[in-house]
Amino acid sequence: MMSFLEMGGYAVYVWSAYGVTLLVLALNILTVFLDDSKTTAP
Amino acid sequence: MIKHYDSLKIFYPLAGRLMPWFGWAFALLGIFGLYWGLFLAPIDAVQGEAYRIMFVHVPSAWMSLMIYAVMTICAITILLRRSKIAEYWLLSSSSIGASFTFLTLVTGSLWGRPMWGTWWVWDARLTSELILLFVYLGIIALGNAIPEKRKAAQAVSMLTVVGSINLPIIKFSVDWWTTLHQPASIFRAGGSAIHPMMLTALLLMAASFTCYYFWLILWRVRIQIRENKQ
Amino acid sequence: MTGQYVKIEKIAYTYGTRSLFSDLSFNLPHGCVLQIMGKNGSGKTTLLQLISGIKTCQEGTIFWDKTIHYTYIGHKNAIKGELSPIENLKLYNPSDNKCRQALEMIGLELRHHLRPCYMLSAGQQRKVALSRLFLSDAHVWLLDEPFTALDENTKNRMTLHLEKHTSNGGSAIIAAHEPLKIQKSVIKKLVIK
Amino acid sequence: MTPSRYFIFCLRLLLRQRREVALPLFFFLIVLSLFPMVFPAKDLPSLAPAVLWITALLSILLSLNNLFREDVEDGFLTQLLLSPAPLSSLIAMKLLAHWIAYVLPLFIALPLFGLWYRVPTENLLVLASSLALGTPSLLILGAIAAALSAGLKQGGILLMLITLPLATPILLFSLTITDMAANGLSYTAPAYFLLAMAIVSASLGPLVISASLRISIS
Repeated sequence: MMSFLEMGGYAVYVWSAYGVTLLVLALNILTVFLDDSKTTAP
Repeated sequence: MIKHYDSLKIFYPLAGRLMPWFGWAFALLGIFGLYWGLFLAPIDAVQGEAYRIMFVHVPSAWMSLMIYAVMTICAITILLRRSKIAEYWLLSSSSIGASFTFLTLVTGSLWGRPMWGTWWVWDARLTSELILLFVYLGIIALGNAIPEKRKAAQAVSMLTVVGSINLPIIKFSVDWWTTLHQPASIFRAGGSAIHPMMLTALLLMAASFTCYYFWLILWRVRIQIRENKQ
Repeated sequence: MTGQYVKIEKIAYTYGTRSLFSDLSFNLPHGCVLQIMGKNGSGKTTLLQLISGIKTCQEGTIFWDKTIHYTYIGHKNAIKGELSPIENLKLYNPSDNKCRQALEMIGLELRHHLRPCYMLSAGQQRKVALSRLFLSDAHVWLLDEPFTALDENTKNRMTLHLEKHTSNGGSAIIAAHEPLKIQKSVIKKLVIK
Repeated sequence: MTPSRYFIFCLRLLLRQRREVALPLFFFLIVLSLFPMVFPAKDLPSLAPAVLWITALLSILLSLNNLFREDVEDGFLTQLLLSPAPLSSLIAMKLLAHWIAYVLPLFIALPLFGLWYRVPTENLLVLASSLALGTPSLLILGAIAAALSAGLKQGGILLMLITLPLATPILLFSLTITDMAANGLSYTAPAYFLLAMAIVSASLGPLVISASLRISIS
């Protein structure tokens, strides 16, 4: 498991790349969700 | 020809039913894609594990162009025949497209750092992607600058169509310019004979991102329809 | 379409979420002045812009008699401050004396004819804009509150010219509050709520 | 209102506004003068083409800022839209007058630029020809953005933001010309590209601009 996490020494780059991707996708979902609740709230 | 209002009445529930399908498809395909890419795909001879960034970098690059293509289709329909759905679709797509372009640039530089030793190289692909990001920002800026929704959609459609004519020319001129000044880029991971495992991982991730886009865009368009009905 | 310059059928226009008018129909026969009345913001200017084609309405259709041409004069004068009245008018009619005649008929003193328009007062600039009506042979005039900022003398000149225009078959659509001082038979009124 | 009369009208107007018309030229000269101050003399000839083109790009886009803004504010654009003459030919005339008033002076400033940057005359001629080939499509591209951002607040910056990414090919093709010329290669290929772009934008540009004006006016 440990060797998987290390990613052959490139862990920082690989995991930050996947991390940023997840973050940006999640942010988009969040903004849409906020807009959605704003319109149905009143 | 369906009257404007009816097309909205049909679209709204249809989009509602399709949304969960796209949402789940995004999640499942994503999980499979990650599993394939991170576990099953073999280590690359040249780059070791670092090449696995490709499984988010390349699909994001495809998405940044695919979304622009979809926006161009919406833009043409808006200019030829005013359709409310296309207007909402176009205005809502630009931010998702910009996000994927931004992702391509960030993952590209994260991949470039171990390979080239620097975070950024004016390589043909990255440069064209950067220009595409600025085109997206221009589209978002124009859309926000016009208060009235319908007029904003028409102005953005015109800019999108003009942009779509220019994008191939931009790609060509950047490629020509960089070959004059830069060494060939290393993005041809594993050359043309890409390992089948890698290819399936790539396709799974691309399909997952596409479903993500359609899930989000249908959701956004429904919100716009509801907002304008009040 | 015989005898009609413009036919408007069931047009509707909403600005944002506010519907200005809907299901509005009327037509403009030859030799008639249609006065559009209504309080500020009721959509008089928008209606004029729809008829002239600057704006397109969401519903309904506007039929123009293709063989004629029309002149639109809006709130803004559409004249260039750096150029003189003559130079502004020469765009619409190349002959100098025709332009000079038009400026005289609207009552602009000779000394103003060659000086840049930014030196003129608002009323004088309005005269330069309206003098185009003495220059063009347009069948239909579309005028947006032409009489505000005009002195009595100029109003009379305009009314006289309007009467001459309608007597030989021309028409006009005028958005204006105050009653027009021409024979009642020619006028048709349209009030927008 | 016929295109030829409108062309004379625009030229006369630009002549009367010569103080404003000269501003982009001053901007062009000032920015050009900054680089020789800060760079060592030996680097200037190699920097010259890129600096010239980027500065010309910015001054032209600056000049386009009020291309339609003034006509929107004084109601003149409505008259253009409603005139019997085809709007695209009127727009073409206006762009031609704009090119003469704003872009031609940049060519007149070229000898001074050659002096500052120690550019030999034959390179200067190549630079001038790349400017002549590239500026029409740049002007038309910028005019499309000017039409779309005519009535808007922050229109000037918006115009820059929209046009610059789309103008990169013009910049790169022109600099390829000067690059190849400097290395003694034949630069016909990029020149043909610029020419093709100029022809396409000259024919399609006015149509797109008139459609954009109708959108921003409606």
